[in-house]
This record gives sequence, structure tokens and C-alpha cells, in this order.
Amino acid sequence: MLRIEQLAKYYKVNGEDVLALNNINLEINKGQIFGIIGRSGAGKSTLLRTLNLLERPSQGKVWIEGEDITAFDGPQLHNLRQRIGMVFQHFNLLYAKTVSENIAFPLKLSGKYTAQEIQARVIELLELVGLQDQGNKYPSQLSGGQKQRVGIARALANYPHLLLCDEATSALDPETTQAILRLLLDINQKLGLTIVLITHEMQVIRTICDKVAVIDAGEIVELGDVVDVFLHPQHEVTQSLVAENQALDLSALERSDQDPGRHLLRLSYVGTSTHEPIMTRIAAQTKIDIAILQGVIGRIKNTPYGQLLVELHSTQEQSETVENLLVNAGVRVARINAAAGVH
Amino acid sequence: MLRIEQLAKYYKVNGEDVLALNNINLEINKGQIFGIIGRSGAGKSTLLRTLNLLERPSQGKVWIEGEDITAFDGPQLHNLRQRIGMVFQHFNLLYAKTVSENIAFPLKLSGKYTAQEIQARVIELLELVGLQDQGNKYPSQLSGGQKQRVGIARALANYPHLLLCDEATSALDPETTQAILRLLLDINQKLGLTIVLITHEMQVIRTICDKVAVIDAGEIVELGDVVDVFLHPQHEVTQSLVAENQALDLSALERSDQDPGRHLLRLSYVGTSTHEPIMTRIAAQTKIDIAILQGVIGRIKNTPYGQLLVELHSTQEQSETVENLLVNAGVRVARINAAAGVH
Amino acid sequence: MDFSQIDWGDIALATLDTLTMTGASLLFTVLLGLPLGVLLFLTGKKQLLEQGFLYGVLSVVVNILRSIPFIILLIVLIPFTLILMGTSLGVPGTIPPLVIGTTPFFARLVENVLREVDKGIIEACQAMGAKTWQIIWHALLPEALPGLLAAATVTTIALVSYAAMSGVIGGGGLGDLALRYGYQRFQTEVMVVTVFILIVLVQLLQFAGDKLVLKFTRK
Amino acid sequence: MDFSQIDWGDIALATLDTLTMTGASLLFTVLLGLPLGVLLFLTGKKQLLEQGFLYGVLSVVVNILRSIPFIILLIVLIPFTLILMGTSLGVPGTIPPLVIGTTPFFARLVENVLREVDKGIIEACQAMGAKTWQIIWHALLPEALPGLLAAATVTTIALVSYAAMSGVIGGGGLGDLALRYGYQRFQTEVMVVTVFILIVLVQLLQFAGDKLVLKFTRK
Amino acid sequence: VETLHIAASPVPHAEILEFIKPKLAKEGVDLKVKVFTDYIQPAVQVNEKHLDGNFFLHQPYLNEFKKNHKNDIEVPIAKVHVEPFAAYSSKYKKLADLPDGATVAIPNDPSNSGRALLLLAKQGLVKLKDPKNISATQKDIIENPKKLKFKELEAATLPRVLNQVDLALINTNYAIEAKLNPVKDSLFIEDANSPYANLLVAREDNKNSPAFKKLVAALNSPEVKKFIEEKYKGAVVPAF
Ligand SMILES: Nc1ncnc2c1ncn2[C@@H]1O[C@H](COP(=O)(O)OP(=O)(O)OP(=O)(O)O)[C@@H](O)[C@H]1O
Ligand SMILES: Nc1ncnc2c1ncn2[C@@H]1O[C@H](COP(=O)(O)OP(=O)(O)OP(=O)(O)O)[C@@H](O)[C@H]1O
Ligand SMILES: [Mg+2]
Ligand SMILES: [Mg+2]
Repeated sequence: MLRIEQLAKYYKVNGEDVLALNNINLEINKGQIFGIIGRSGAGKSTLLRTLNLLERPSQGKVWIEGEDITAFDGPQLHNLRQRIGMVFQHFNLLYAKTVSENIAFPLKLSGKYTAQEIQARVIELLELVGLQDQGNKYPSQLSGGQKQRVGIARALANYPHLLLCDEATSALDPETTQAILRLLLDINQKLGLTIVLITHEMQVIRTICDKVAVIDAGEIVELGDVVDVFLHPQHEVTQSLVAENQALDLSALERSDQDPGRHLLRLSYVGTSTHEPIMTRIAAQTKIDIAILQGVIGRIKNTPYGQLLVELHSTQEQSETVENLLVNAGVRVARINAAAGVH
Repeated sequence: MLRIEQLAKYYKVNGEDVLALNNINLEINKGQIFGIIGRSGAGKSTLLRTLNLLERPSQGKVWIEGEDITAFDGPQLHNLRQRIGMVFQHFNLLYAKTVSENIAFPLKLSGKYTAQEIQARVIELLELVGLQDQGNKYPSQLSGGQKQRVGIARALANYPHLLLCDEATSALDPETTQAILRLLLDINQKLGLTIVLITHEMQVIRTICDKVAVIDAGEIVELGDVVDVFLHPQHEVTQSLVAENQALDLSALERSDQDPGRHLLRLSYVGTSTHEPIMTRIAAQTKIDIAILQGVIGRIKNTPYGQLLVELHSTQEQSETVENLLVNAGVRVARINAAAGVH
Repeated sequence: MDFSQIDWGDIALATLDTLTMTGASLLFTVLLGLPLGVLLFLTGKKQLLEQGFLYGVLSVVVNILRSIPFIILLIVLIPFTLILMGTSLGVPGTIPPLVIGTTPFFARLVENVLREVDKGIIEACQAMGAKTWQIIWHALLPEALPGLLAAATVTTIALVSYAAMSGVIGGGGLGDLALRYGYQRFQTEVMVVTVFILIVLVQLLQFAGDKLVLKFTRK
Repeated sequence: MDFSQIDWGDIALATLDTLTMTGASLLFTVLLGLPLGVLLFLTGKKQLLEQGFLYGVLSVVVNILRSIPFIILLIVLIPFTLILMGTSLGVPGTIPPLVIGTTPFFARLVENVLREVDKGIIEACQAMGAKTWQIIWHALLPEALPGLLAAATVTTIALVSYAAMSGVIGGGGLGDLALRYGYQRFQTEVMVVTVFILIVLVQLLQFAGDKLVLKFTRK
Repeated sequence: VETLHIAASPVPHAEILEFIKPKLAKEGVDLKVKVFTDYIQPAVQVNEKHLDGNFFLHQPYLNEFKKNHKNDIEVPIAKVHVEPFAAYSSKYKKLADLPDGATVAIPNDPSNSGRALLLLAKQGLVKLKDPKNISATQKDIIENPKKLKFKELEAATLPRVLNQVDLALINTNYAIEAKLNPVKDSLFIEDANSPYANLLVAREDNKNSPAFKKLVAALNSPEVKKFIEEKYKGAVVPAF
């Protein structure tokens, strides 16, 4: 569906070239939901904008549906873009048009629909994003989240093959966010829509993404299935992005005195084992109490997972026994030094 | 510090009055960090904007530091506003000024500082928000998150007594968000800065807020300490806002067959008991395995808490024994019907 | 002052002439100036169809037309007007020079107004696959409408004032009457009356323009 | 054509006169028109200091000045110019009428440009406790600078063209020369040369204006 | 009924034409008066056959015009009146009082500035290269004993700035409009045999038309003579 080869992008700042993207290689399959995360200013928006040539790459190629689009221009480009929906970080709604007119706009541009069809589609979309009674307002009369939802509806209007979202839920409350994500997932499953999305909310990635790329200082530093990347982040940036969000905040443990009988373990496990009472079984078996200090047990898209920080009060040997039992049960275990426990 | 009495606000839409806020009563103490949450379009921004009279209330009064500000005008209003910092949802940076000039702007306006003082303060703030090498760029050359950080630095520049944040971290990655929140908390503790913040990220509320208000359709539907509101949400809106975020997504359990020997419990506990190995102890004591299906164990500001969905395979009696032991250990327990398990 | 001497028939005729000249000229000025202004904008630096050479040529042509004093333009254009209108005299004769005199001015204002449209909106349209003419027609012009209306108001009033010079080619109208009687024949009364009518006319134009601007302001 | 007949001294003098008239008038037009435009903007509907009555008065005054044909303005202002400049003749005599003729025009353009400034930016300034003059000086004007420069360019070129009418009161300058020699004395050569210089002048002005606009565009 | 389109200056030309309009109507000529404030277009328009004739110029101007317009086919068919050009001052009662270095305002259009210079030369104030050249300009002054300083202004402006200069040479029509009396208020005035008699002009092709014959007769009638003398009180003098 989408392939990026050796992409680079420079911006001119006060006459000097400043690197925004470098050496980007990426492949996204049809029907995939692909997440992009990274620190503020890493180059995420820039990367997304090269996918529909809003930003022309300084180097490299972008292939969409088998065609090298970097050479596109004129009608070819218009055609391509009509098949790509985009949700902007700053919404970019047309102020002179009502909410309904904004949503109808891409349909009108494409010239493929009758007025009735457009009207029906607009009503459908307004309902999908929960703005059924705001259709006649102008954007300046909307709240931030309402504007963002108009942007989403507009991006979906023309039945795109590919949807690019630049923080499409950043102005939405968790409930509305979930509703929008369910909507996207639904279209993704029913129509095979491919989605590339940037987000700062790891929960969003967990909920709908299949793959995720981590960008730092213009380069991809980590790339893979969400479950892998989130549970076993390799790169320092990924670790801190994922950790912060999960509140695995080790600094909270610093106050604990340096008790040699205290062992801290970070556990992570994926898959059905989460449904088994591993912890209590091992505790019963070894007669060692396990206290869960912090952690999350949930699902990443459809995969259950757990990530816990547990404390054992035991001898070194006992701790090792517990560790072994955990490993046998399919849990990844890492020992943590509480004193130096700041990531 | 801040008191709101019987506040209401109407907007004119196509000549008709539309209610945006109604019957708002609120009190915020000095040095508090006060969170406002609610669905998109609920009226959060409107409420925040009445606190510095950017939006004049249609009814009601706002008291700040003992004075009714709704009557303020001219120099009184300027003075008041110089003591209030504001971070805007859409940043509202001055495009014709560099990043440094934007941050220096409120200092220049106040007329209280020398050029050296201003320069020193700007450098300090740039570092605080991690933009030390972006000072000479113009806002249009920044990424979304960088713009937002400029907005935050600008709001803090003139040592405000009160800080109003409208989704001040919505464009920031989790790591930067945490850094900014730590910064705010730090100023709050050292200088007694009062903060009122709107956010869609429950994690933000958990990390720094003392109190939280939930707004729905222009009214406050829930108000209280964060720990209370988050662990025992009363109103339907609060429940869904908090739940969605914690991924306590019961719909995932629907597929489980209706096994009579399967008991689902929702556990929640607050305070130091989280550091004790309650679960394993009870399991060991009763010889009943407890599987954690979903949940979070973490901290709300400085209070540790846990919220878990657990499964027991046991008889009815055994389950009751476990429940009693849990309640004795200070854990709140609620039984859940898995079949109807959609909140 | 003695207003009884005034030939009100003359004044009514002059008012009508002014309205005709201004109205017709405005129509053509907008019809020509809007596309020209759009083209100037589009081909300008860092814009949609950046096209240095074309922009240069258009800009020079516009500047040349704006450089020539209007009175000289009136004269120089006589042969052209004759071909176009069949006469270079009277009200019809003034319309081509008025149009040619104000079109470049209006075009520059249009260019300036369009430059103020938010780049993000143009980007959004591009991302939707809009063709350039669609961006212009469906986004740029509607978004800039208040500014364009304000520019048209300024231009209309400039037209009224240019039309006053049309006496040179026997154009007539209020300005001409004011000049002929007020200036050359020292009949202050006629001048006062005609200028008063002009003021009322301009007032109404500005008022209508302001109303329209406000009506279409959505920000 | 025979350019050998041309008195280049005359042309140099006229060029100098045009530059003096335009330069001095521009200075005062900006000094007066900018505050006037800002005031129009501020007191307008839904703006910072909404003040219907004051806006009405200012708007009427501006409209009156814009309604009066420039030649009549030249004459009507003679007593005023005399008091102000000590003479109503020649180059100094043209400056007050030029300023009074173009100030209201520039003020309207300024008003239009300021209306395009993002409301959010004004709100941000208010939230920082900025006084109204601080908002104007430190935010509105800098943010609108490209638009204001474009408006000043349009106005300067309008001034050049108005100045051509100043022959009425012995003003001189290129436009007057073009009229008197080129048109009235049928010395086409003089007309060609003066118009050419005017075109070059306007070209340079527009070029400089465009450069400045681009230089200060930050969006 | 025959129609004649005649271009005319507003005063007194158009007024004289309006005066005879009823009489001509009775004789079957529909006279349409086109008023021009400009001194070129009326001539050009007639030449190019957009109008039938004009009544605003004098012989020197016609000569000048012919010189610049190669295919000129206009011919004078009647002398009507003279508007004697005169010099005025608000500061001095007699020419002798005029000091050295005085400022003298003259019209800035070619025919009137030449006429003003000729009149000044006749009074001995300046000396011209060619005292017969009606299109003399300041550059043709070869002697200027009083070191007069000249200001050229639009003719109709002259009465309005009279108090700012020492001497102004003003066309009679503007002087009358400005309530100056050319006979009483002037320091000096052109004499009666001025070459500047205002002419009715037609073209070679229509000069013999019956309508023009009737117009000429009407313009040179005693009624018109009386009209001019009574209405303009010496400021306009009949030239027939
Ligand atoms: N200028 C306006 N005119 C009319 N209606 C408005 C205006 N501004 C806001 N509203 C309406 O008032 C309601 C509250 O808006 P507000 O911006 O306070 O919401 P919010 O809680 O901040 O939402 P969000 O989280 O999406 O930013 C919304 O329904 C919005 O459509
Ligand atoms: N027009 C521009 N000119 C110069 N530099 C730019 C421009 N646009 C972006 N940059 C810089 O390029 C880098 C990448 O920007 P980009 O907008 O892609 O970041 P991002 O990852 O989307 O960040 P955020 O999460 O804050 O939106 C940033 O350092 C930014 O300052
Ligand atoms: Mg971005
Ligand atoms: Mg909001």
C-alpha cells in the first residue's frame, strides 16, 4: 500500500538547512493501522505531510499503491489526494463555511456525487461524530473538540483509501476519543481503510494500532508490532514515552530504604496467560507474598497484556525461585535496583 | 482565592440564546491545582475564559482574591490579568515575534523589568520548557508541541498568581507532558501558584490535581478530591470519562461463557494498603486462585491506589469469604455480572 | 447662498450620470480586476502557482497602468474607447478609461487581501485533492470575501472620485458639474449641492460595504 | 520622435518635485492615516473599543473627504494651506491637499488590514493584561505589518497619480509636465519621457513594497 | 429639422449659444450644446467628425492646433466676441507700483500663457525673442528688467490666489466669475484689436451647410450684440 524509501527533509531556517527527517524507510500494508509516536518536534507531522506531498521530500521516494508519488503533479496528484483523507493538527476548517458545508466540501470537489447524495452523506457523518445538531454553526462557534470532529468527518467524507491523522483526538475527551477510535476501527475492518496516525496518547495506539514507529530527531528509532514495542521497548525514547504513560514511575520508590530482603521485579506478559491466576498460584506454592506496587493489566488492541512492578520480601534464593516459576509461566521478568530506580 | 457564584453564560447563535454555562458554583483555594474535565463541547473553555473576563458572564459573579472581578474594567482589569497566566487551546502566539519575543512579551507589557532581567528570564523559561535552541525561530517554524510549550512559557513568564490552562499539554508527548507537569507542580509548591486546568488526559489530573470538577452540558455534575471522584465516580459522565481511560473495558469479557463458578469482582483501594501483598495473602489463606483480568495500580498525585477487575473460580461461599477478607483489608468490592458487563 | 438659482434638472441628470458611470465601471472593474488580482496572488512568491516570470509581467503591466496619470489615460485611450464604445464622449466614453484606470488598483487590493488567507486552509484544500481553480473558487474567494468586499468598497469610492475628472472628455456627472460650476464658474451653490450629493452617495456606498463585510465575517 | 528638443533640466526638476511631493505627502499620510485607521478599526462593530457614535463620526468625516473630487479639494483647501504652509502655490502648496486627499483612503485600507488580524492574538494580549495601546503598538501593528506595508504601497502609488493633478495650483512635477507639454502643447516626446519616468518610479515603489511585505511575512 | 452639435466652453460661449437656441429652433435648427472644460477635446472631436463644430477658440489657438494636427480640416466661419485679457493685483493700484522681483501668476495652458506673455511684453515688462509668437513660453523671455518671478497655474485658479501674488494675468471669463471687473479692476488690459477674437468653427465639409449659415447669422445678429453688452458689461466685447 505505502512504502517510503530513504526519505529526508530539510527546512530552511535563516538561510541554513535544518534537518527534519533523515533516512526514513517504512512499509505499511493495506488495511493496517499504523501509529507514529515521538517527542514533540521529532518530525512526525513532517513525515505525515510527505505522504500526500503537502511537504515535498528533499530526498527519497514515497510509493503509494505501487506508484512513486514523488514525481506526481497536476491531475495525478489531485486524483491521489482525493483518495487520501487527512485530519490536521490545527483542524484547518474553512471559516466561511458551516459545519455541514465543510464536511460536504471534499464530496463537492470530487464532482462525483449529486446534491442528494452529498446531503445524505453529510447527515450520516454528522451523526457518526456526534455533531447532528451543530450542522448549521460556523467553525468559530464551536468548541475545540467539536472543530476536531468536523475535521475528522471531513477527512472521512470521500471514502478515502488512506487516512492520515495528525493528532486527530488530541482535543477530545476520553469518551469521545474512544467513540472516534471505534468508528475508525469499524471503517478499517469493513472497508479495509489504511490509517496512519500520529498521537501522543499511548492509549490510542494500544486501542487501535497494529504497528507503531517511534521517531526521534528525524529518524525512526524503533518500529514493530505495537505489542512488542510497547511491552519491550528497546530505545530509550520509546521506553520513556511508554513508561510515563503507564505511570511506572520508579521515582516513587526511592524513599524505600535499602532493605536487602526487598526485591523489585518488573513483570510483563502477553496473551491468554493473563487470564490465569499466575501470581496467586505461585504465591501459594512458594508461600512468598507478592505485593503489586504499580502496573497495568489490559489489552493492546486485541491482545491482553500485563505490566507490573512487584515487590517480594524474601531471601535471594526465594526470589530466584519465584522468578523461575514466573518465567516458566511465560512471564518476562526483569530485576530492578530500587535505589537507582530512576529510569 | 477564587470563587464563582451562580455563573451562567449564553451565546447568540443565529439570533437565539444558546446556553453554554448554567448555575456554576465553585471555590478554589490558594495553592490548589484544580482540574476541569468533561465531554467535548461541555463548556470547559467557556468557564475558564470567564475567570479572566475574556468572556463576560451573562449572569453571576466571579471573586478573585476577595474582589468581585465581574465589575472590573480598565486599569483594574489590566492589573488583575497581569497576575493571571493563560495557556490557550490554540496557542494564540504572535506570529510576527520570535519565540523569545513571545515569551518576553508579558514581561515587556508589565513595564516592571529591565531588558537584562527580561533576557535572563526568557533564557530561564526557554530551558524550563526545553526550547533552548529554538529562541530565534518564528512560531510558523515550530511543531505543534513546540508552539504549545512557547504558550506555556509565556503564561508563566510574569510570575502569575493564578494560571489558567486550556488543554496545555494536548499537543505534547507523554514524556514532555510529564516534564511540564513536574514544572507546574514545582512552581505550585514553591510559590503557591494556584492552577486551574482543563484537560482530556485523565493521567494529567491524576498526576497533579488536588480537586476536579466534571462539567456536562454547561453544569457541574461532580466536584471533589481527585481520589474520590476518580475511584468512586458517581455521575454517569464521570464514570465513562474515567473508565475509558483506564481501559476497564468490560465489553471484552462478554465472550466468556456464563459459568456459574466464575465470579467477577471490581476492587478498588486507596492509600498504603497498596503496598501490602493483600491478594497473594488472601489467595494463600483461602486456597482460591485470583486472576487479575484488567486493572491499574498507580498513584493519584501522592496517593497510591488500585483499581482491578479480578476473576475467581470458586463456589458462591468461597467467593463471599474472599470478598469479606478483602473488605477487612480495606478494599472496596463490587460484584459484576459479566453477561451484562457493559457499563 | 442662494439655492433657488440651481437647475435641479441638471443635477438630477448629473446624479444619474455618476451612478451610471460608477455602476458600469465597477462591474467591469470587478470582472477584470478580480481575476487579475487572483492571478497576481497565485503567481506571486511562495504562492500556489509561483511563477516569477508571469508575475513579473503582470506586475509591470499593472504598474504601468497605475503610473499614468488618469487625465493622460483618458486622452491616450480615446482611440481605443472609440473602437470599443463607438464614441469617446459622454458617459459611455468615460467607462473604458475608468475601468482601465481602476482595474489595476483593485487587482492590487485583491492580491493583498488574498495574501492574508490562512495558509492552513489552502493546505487543507490541497490535501483534499482540490484543483487550483476549485481552491480559488470554493475556498480562497469565500474565505477572503469580507476583505474583498472592503476592497470593492474602497475601489467604488475611488471610482466616484475618478469619474469627477471625466469632464475633460465631456463625461458629465456630479464631479464634473462641481468642477464646471463650482470651480470654473464660481457658483458655490452648485458646488455645495453636488458635493453634498457626492458625500451622501459615498456615505451610502461605505455603509452598504460595511454591512456586507460584517454580514460575511465568520471568524 | 525627436528627443533632442527635450529640456532635461525641466524633467530633472519635475522628477525632483514629484519625489518631494510624494515623499512628504506619504510621510504625513502615514502619520495621520495610521492612527485614524487604527481608531476606525478599534471603534468599529465587535472590536476592542466598540464605540458606535465615535465610529460613525469618524467614518462620516473620512467619507466626506473621500467624496470631494481632488481638484475641488485643492481649491477649497487654499485658505487652510496658506495658513499651514505660508503659501498655497507650488510644491509646498500641494502637500496639504495631497495629504488630506489620501489620508482617509489610507485610513480605510488600514482599517481593512487590521480587521484581518487573528482575534485569538488580540485575546492573548488581553489575557496578559495589555492595555489597549500596548495591544495596538506591540501586537496589532506588528502582526499586520505586511498588510500595512502593502496598503502603504498602494497609497504611495495613488499619491503619485494624484500629484499629477497638482498643476492646477502650480504644483509641478512629472504628471503636470506630461499634461502641459505632452497633452496641451502636443510635445509627445515630453509626455513619453515623463510617463516613462513615472512608470519606472512606480515600478520601483511597488518592487520595494513587495520586498518589504515578503520580508515581514512570518506566517 | 437639422441638428448641430457644437462644442463650447461654458462662459460665455455656451451662454451665448443657449441664448440663440430658441430663435434657431424656430428656423428649423436643433442646436445641441456640448460643454467642455478642456481646450483640446472640442477641437479634436470636431476634426474627427464626432461633433459638427465648436465655439471656444481664437485664431492663434487654431493656428497652433493646425500646426500639431496634420489633417486639420477646421475652418473659422464667424468671429463672435473678444474676451480681453487683463492683469490684476490685490496689492497695487497702478502698474508703476509693481516692485522689482514681483511674483506674476500666469495661466499654465499654452495659448493663455503665450497670450499673457505677449501682453506683458506689450506693457514693456519683459522682452520676448519674437514678439509675434503667440505660443511664447517663459523660455522665450530675453529681457526681464524687473526680475519678475513667474508662477504658472491653471487659469481658473488664478483669481483664487490673487492675494498671494503681486500680479495675476487672468482670462476674462474667470475674472468675471470671480467678481472682478476687467474694466475697473485691471491694471492693464488688451486693446480692442486683439487677435484673440473667439471664433465659430466648422469643417471644410460642412461649413456651407444651411444650418451653419443660420447659426452664423444668429450669432452675428444685433440681438446677440445687445445680449453681450448687457450681460457682460464690457468684460466681453462683441467682435462683429
Ligand atoms: N462563540 C460561540 N458562539 C456560539 N456557540 C459557542 C461559541 N463558543 C462556544 N460555543 C458553544 O458552547 C459550548 C461550549 O463550548 P466550550 O468551548 O466551552 O466547550 P469545551 O468544553 O471547551 O469543549 P472542548 O473540550 O471540545 O474544547 C459548545 O457547544 C460550543 O458549540
Ligand atoms: N516550516 C518550518 N521551518 C523550519 N523548521 C520547521 C518548520 N516546520 C517544522 N520545523 C521543525 O522541524 C522539526 C519537526 O517538526 P514537526 O512538526 O514534524 O514535529 P512533530 O514531531 O510533529 O512535533 P509535535 O509533536 O510537537 O507536533 C521541529 O524541530 C520543528 O521546529
Ligand atoms: Mg506535529
Ligand atoms: Mg475547549
